[in-house]
Amino acid sequence: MGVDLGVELAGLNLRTPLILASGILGLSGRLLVEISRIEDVGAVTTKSIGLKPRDGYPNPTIAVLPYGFINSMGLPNPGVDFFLKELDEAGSFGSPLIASFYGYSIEEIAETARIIASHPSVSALELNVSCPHVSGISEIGVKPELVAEAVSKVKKEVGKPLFVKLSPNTHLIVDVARAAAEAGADGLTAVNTVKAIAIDAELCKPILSGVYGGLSGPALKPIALRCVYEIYEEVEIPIIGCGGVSSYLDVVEFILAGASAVALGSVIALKGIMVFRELARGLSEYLERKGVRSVEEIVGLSHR
Amino acid sequence: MGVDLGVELAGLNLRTPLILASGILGLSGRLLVEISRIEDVGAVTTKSIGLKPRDGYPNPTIAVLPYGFINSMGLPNPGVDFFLKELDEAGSFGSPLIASFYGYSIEEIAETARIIASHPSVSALELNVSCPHVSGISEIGVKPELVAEAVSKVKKEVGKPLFVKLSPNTHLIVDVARAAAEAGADGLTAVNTVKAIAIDAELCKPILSGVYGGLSGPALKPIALRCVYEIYEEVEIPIIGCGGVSSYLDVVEFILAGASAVALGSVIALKGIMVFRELARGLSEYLERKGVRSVEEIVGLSHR
Amino acid sequence: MWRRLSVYPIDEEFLEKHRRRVTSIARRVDECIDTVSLYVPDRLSIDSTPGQFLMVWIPGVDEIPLSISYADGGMVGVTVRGIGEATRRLCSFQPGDRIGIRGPLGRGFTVRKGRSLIVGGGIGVAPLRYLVYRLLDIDAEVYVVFGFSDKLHTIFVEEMERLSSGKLIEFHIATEDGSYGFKGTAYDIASSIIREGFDMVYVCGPEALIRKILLLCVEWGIPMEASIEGYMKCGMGICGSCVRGVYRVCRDGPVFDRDKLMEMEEIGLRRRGASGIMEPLI
Amino acid sequence: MWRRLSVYPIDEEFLEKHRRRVTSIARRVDECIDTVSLYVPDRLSIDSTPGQFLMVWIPGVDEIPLSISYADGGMVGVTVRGIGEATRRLCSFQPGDRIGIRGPLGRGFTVRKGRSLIVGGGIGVAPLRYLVYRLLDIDAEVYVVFGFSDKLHTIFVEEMERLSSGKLIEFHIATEDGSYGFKGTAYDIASSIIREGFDMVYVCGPEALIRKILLLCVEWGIPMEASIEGYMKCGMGICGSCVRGVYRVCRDGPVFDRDKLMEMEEIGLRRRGASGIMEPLI
Ligand SMILES: Cc1cc2nc3c(=O)[nH]c(=O)nc-3n(C[C@H](O)[C@H](O)[C@H](O)COP(=O)(O)OP(=O)(O)OC[C@H]3O[C@@H](n4cnc5c(N)ncnc54)[C@H](O)[C@@H]3O)c2cc1C
Ligand SMILES: Cc1cc2nc3c(=O)[nH]c(=O)nc-3n(C[C@H](O)[C@H](O)[C@H](O)COP(=O)(O)OP(=O)(O)OC[C@H]3O[C@@H](n4cnc5c(N)ncnc54)[C@H](O)[C@@H]3O)c2cc1C
Ligand SMILES: Cc1cc2nc3c(=O)[nH]c(=O)nc-3n(C[C@H](O)[C@H](O)[C@H](O)COP(=O)(O)O)c2cc1C
Ligand SMILES: Cc1cc2nc3c(=O)[nH]c(=O)nc-3n(C[C@H](O)[C@H](O)[C@H](O)COP(=O)(O)O)c2cc1C
Ligand code: FES
Ligand code: FES
Repeated sequence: MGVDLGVELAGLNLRTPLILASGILGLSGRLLVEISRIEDVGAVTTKSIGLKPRDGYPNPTIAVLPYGFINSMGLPNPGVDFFLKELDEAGSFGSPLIASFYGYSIEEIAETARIIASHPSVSALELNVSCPHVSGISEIGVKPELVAEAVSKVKKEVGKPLFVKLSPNTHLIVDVARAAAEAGADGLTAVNTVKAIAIDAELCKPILSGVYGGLSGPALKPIALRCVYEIYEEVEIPIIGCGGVSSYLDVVEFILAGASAVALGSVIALKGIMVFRELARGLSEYLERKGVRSVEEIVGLSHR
Repeated sequence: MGVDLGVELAGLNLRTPLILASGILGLSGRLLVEISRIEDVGAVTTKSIGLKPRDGYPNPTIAVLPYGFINSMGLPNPGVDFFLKELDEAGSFGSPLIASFYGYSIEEIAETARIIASHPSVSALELNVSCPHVSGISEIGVKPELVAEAVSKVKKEVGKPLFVKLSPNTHLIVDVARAAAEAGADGLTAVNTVKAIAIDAELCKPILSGVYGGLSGPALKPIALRCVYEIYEEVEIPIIGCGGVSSYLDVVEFILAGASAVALGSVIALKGIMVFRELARGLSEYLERKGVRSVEEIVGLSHR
Repeated sequence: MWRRLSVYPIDEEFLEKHRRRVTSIARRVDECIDTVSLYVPDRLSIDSTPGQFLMVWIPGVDEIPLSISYADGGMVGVTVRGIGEATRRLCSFQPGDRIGIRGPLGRGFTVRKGRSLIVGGGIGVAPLRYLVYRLLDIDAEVYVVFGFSDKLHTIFVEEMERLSSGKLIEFHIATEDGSYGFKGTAYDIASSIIREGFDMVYVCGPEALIRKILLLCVEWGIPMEASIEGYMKCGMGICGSCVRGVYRVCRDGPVFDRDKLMEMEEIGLRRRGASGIMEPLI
Repeated sequence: MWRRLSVYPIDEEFLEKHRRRVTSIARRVDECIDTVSLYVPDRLSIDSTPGQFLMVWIPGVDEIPLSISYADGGMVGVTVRGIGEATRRLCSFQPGDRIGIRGPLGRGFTVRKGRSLIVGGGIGVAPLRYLVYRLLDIDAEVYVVFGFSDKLHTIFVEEMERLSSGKLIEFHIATEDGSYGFKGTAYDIASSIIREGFDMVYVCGPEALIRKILLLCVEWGIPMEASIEGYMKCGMGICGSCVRGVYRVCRDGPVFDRDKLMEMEEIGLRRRGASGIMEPLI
């Protein structure tokens, strides 16, 4: 019953094109394993991991709007060393594990990649150069030449597929995407959050302790969809669409725009982890209704 | 009853800090005059006018989302010559008229500015270098040096206050703002729409005939607010906040972020032109509640 | 609760009306050599008023305003004359072909009991056909005058004649070349019967016709409403493209009363085109 | 209609709970040398369950989770022990000072009739005080055991003694140094009376205490629930910061039953800090 949702993504075999986005429940190895085993989960992504631990910003780190969230977590993470130990004890994954990571310099990026990729549980890497609220990260992500350099350095040391997670905060997104692809990236994740703030009119103060945060959720969707569409026009490597997916129709739209898979974040706060099931079912029924036999058949279809 | 809402904005005296945004009902001289005479309207802005007439894109030119619009009008406008005739017959304005204009080159920008500014009804100019869906426009707006050149050329020829309307689609927004200010701009309008698309999952096609459009409305607000906040930190000239204002609280937030005035667009589709009254009343009551005697007292207050 | 939180004016009706509903044509009727009625299932149009319009999306081509010419039993109909790219493409559409619709939009006619005179010219009869049925629903006394260029371009005439022979309406028809009915224009007939006294005159058609009836109604002091056109883009009252006088045709109209039509000072004379430039209508 | 359109799961309750409500402190009560109860007016907390918490924003400082220790008549109360920057600042707050709150969040205790044993240690008594009242509302049989380090750090003891002398609850108190009540710990008392048979044991306090009671209840086969802590950031179940075992304390907890607490394998032993690194609890 329904269409098989399996996709091949930069060499990874996914049961469904639905991926857990980075930073969403991705700190605990055990929980990641648990989620990776849910039938409708195609892959899971870790929180972005750095060379050293980071506490992130003091609270408040998130603001809720009727049409999305603004988060300013500040990349809290236990650092590579602890995280690998966490993975050691986590058990075996039911679907591919994509390890998200970051670094403040090309060297640090390469070193972090090498360490994380060495873990057998890690199927692929995702380079986060697009976090809008930690300085030193997104500055790299808006410079095509720096991203290219980082990608080729990482690819020289690491055999596993590498995705680059792009920032929607720059007019150069397609240039960055192209530079990453030409430097050897295996795929792109589009997009991270849009830089935003929230102000409390009663206190006359910014709400988030980091002041700036990243907008996710439905408000981001039309922007993220544009980014995927734009990149698909110019770049050949596969794209993981991300931003505001809340229903199976959003999933369909991202795939039609050119995404080979789709990552879910904010929606999980509202619908819970079982949203994977709902979206998989909706997508499968959609494909059946359209008489399509695989997800791949409709990737980028809106460009034709 | 209530606090007087008058503000001084780059030499213009506004009864209220509430401005009709560019592209909103701003094609008809008679209608602009009518709106400018409404008690709570601080100023009105014209549709962006170019040297030559433009039909804009074929329909569909707008997509409605639950949290905003994506428009891809394609800058339809009758061109300067016709527009000045329109103003000749329009009657006299009840509040300042800001003429929005654009050009595909520095020369064209300067020439268009000179012609429009010559009309006695025009109180100030707003240079649109930020329309995300017409090629040749936003390309200028992401280059600080080009914007600086355009501004100084215009200021050399035109005595009236000049605002530059900024794009949120670039990581260089503060640089562009600074360049504009240093080149002599009298104020900044932040922001224009964010580049976005909408896809119809049934037809598997982009909805807008121009494919790309600009996201406005509530979804844009946290981004626009961030832009104003960011610019206010670095640049001294006054800012007109714009993007998703729907309630008096939004107005307050923009002012706290650093806006000296606020422009209204999409909300007019939902609340009608009488929204000016609602927001003015709300703002005035807020100031009274806070024991503040003028709008100016709270401009940028969230930075302290 | 949501409203309080969102501080955004969530007008559910607005949002639902403006979401494009992609739907398949259920029925097609050729009305005359260049005019076709198309029917699609639609729930929202059940509550429409005659004079309201739909924005009809012809994918890959254009999205154009078309008056509702029929709405009943969950079906909505439009009647389109092929005069340019979009309308001709639409006239070629067959059952099963897909269009997108937004609406019903704008303000329609005041449907009121009494002696009403309906005057239509050419494709302008589209909204008036729907109006006739709604007036009959409330037992109004309905006089219908339709005018066309010639017999080959007549629309809804059989239908009106059927209503007329059933004594439901009084129906007059004129063609300019006399090939059917009275030789002359709808104005000629209307101006001759208007002195019989009417509570309301409804008009749609070429603006020259609207203008003449308008001046006549002003002269005779008869309440009058007309559906007029403006160049529609957003269809929701923000872009300003459709403005005539100080009114937005898409939101404040397309139906306006006598006083507003007079106030516009431009009916029958000029109208903005796609760029906003005012173009002469004759 | 909105839901159908938006295709976004608008959970009004979720949204309203997570919007920060800035409000002024209405009442402050000093509970002991380092602990203060603060009361603010709040409509949403009327429907809270004991064990649920608020995220309390101390502007310019931090936002921290605090259990609801009181909710009645449109007022909600939290009881906070000053142990670090945020809690000390909060302890210095006076009526009129402003805080922001989100909540009530998480899953609270199962409020059920029967013989219940409530065991609290230190500041852990905060949610238990609210629980006592809710259990009394449904006429449960309530045994309360509180333990503190010494007399200077006792909280809600007078209040419990009043309930006890009114025969509403049976109350036991221990201090480690014997300066008030029984000399020993809450565990000592609880373990001695637990054999009397209870339908439910509720615990909150230091994790060492929770662990010991947990093992005891497993041994005796008694249903048990405890409110535990995790490092809270988002408070809405997406950031993963508060996860213990495979559960989110903010959303799946902070109250968990015996089986889940056992499954976590870490209660009383270790917990993640701000960075996500697992830190030993002793
Ligand atoms: C409220 C309203 C109701 C209408 N109802 C009907 C109807 O029931 N049946 C019918 O056949 N026609 C109706 N029209 C007219 C119809 O919209 C135009 O004939 C159609 O848009 C022409 O498109 P085209 O591509 O075929 O022609 P084009 O060659 O593009 O243009 C032909 C004429 O149509 C005008 N036009 C083009 N696009 C638009 C637009 N978006 N908005 C307004 N005018 C436009 C042009 O200015 C020109 O005058 C109505 C118009 C309005 C404003
Ligand atoms: C569900 C829950 C309910 C709680 N209820 C109460 C209560 O009713 N009364 C009370 O006094 N305390 C309560 N706490 C504990 C309280 O949140 C911490 O004491 C407080 O956060 C410490 O902040 P600080 O800045 O004063 O101390 P710090 O010096 O910053 O830290 C002291 C300790 O508190 C922990 N802590 C700091 N921030 C957080 C955070 N955001 N989330 C969780 N732990 C944190 C640290 O890890 C450390 O162990 C509760 C905690 C949780 C998780
Ligand atoms: C709380 C939170 C934490 C996040 N942390 C990360 C992160 O560590 N690394 C990263 O690349 N993206 C992170 N993101 C961004 C998401 O992965 C995703 O790109 C973004 O939220 C848009 O998707 P959504 O709208 O489905 O949430 C985070 C998002 C949220 C809401
Ligand atoms: C239909 C429409 C047309 C617009 N046309 C213009 C324009 O011509 N020039 C311009 O600078 N901005 C234009 N804008 C952008 C608005 O002026 C404003 O910057 C944007 O809509 C954000 O504000 P809002 O969220 O209040 O609508 C247009 C916006 C809309 C919705
Ligand atoms: S069509 Fe845009 S205002 Fe009427
Ligand atoms: S605090 Fe973020 S998941 Fe619990």
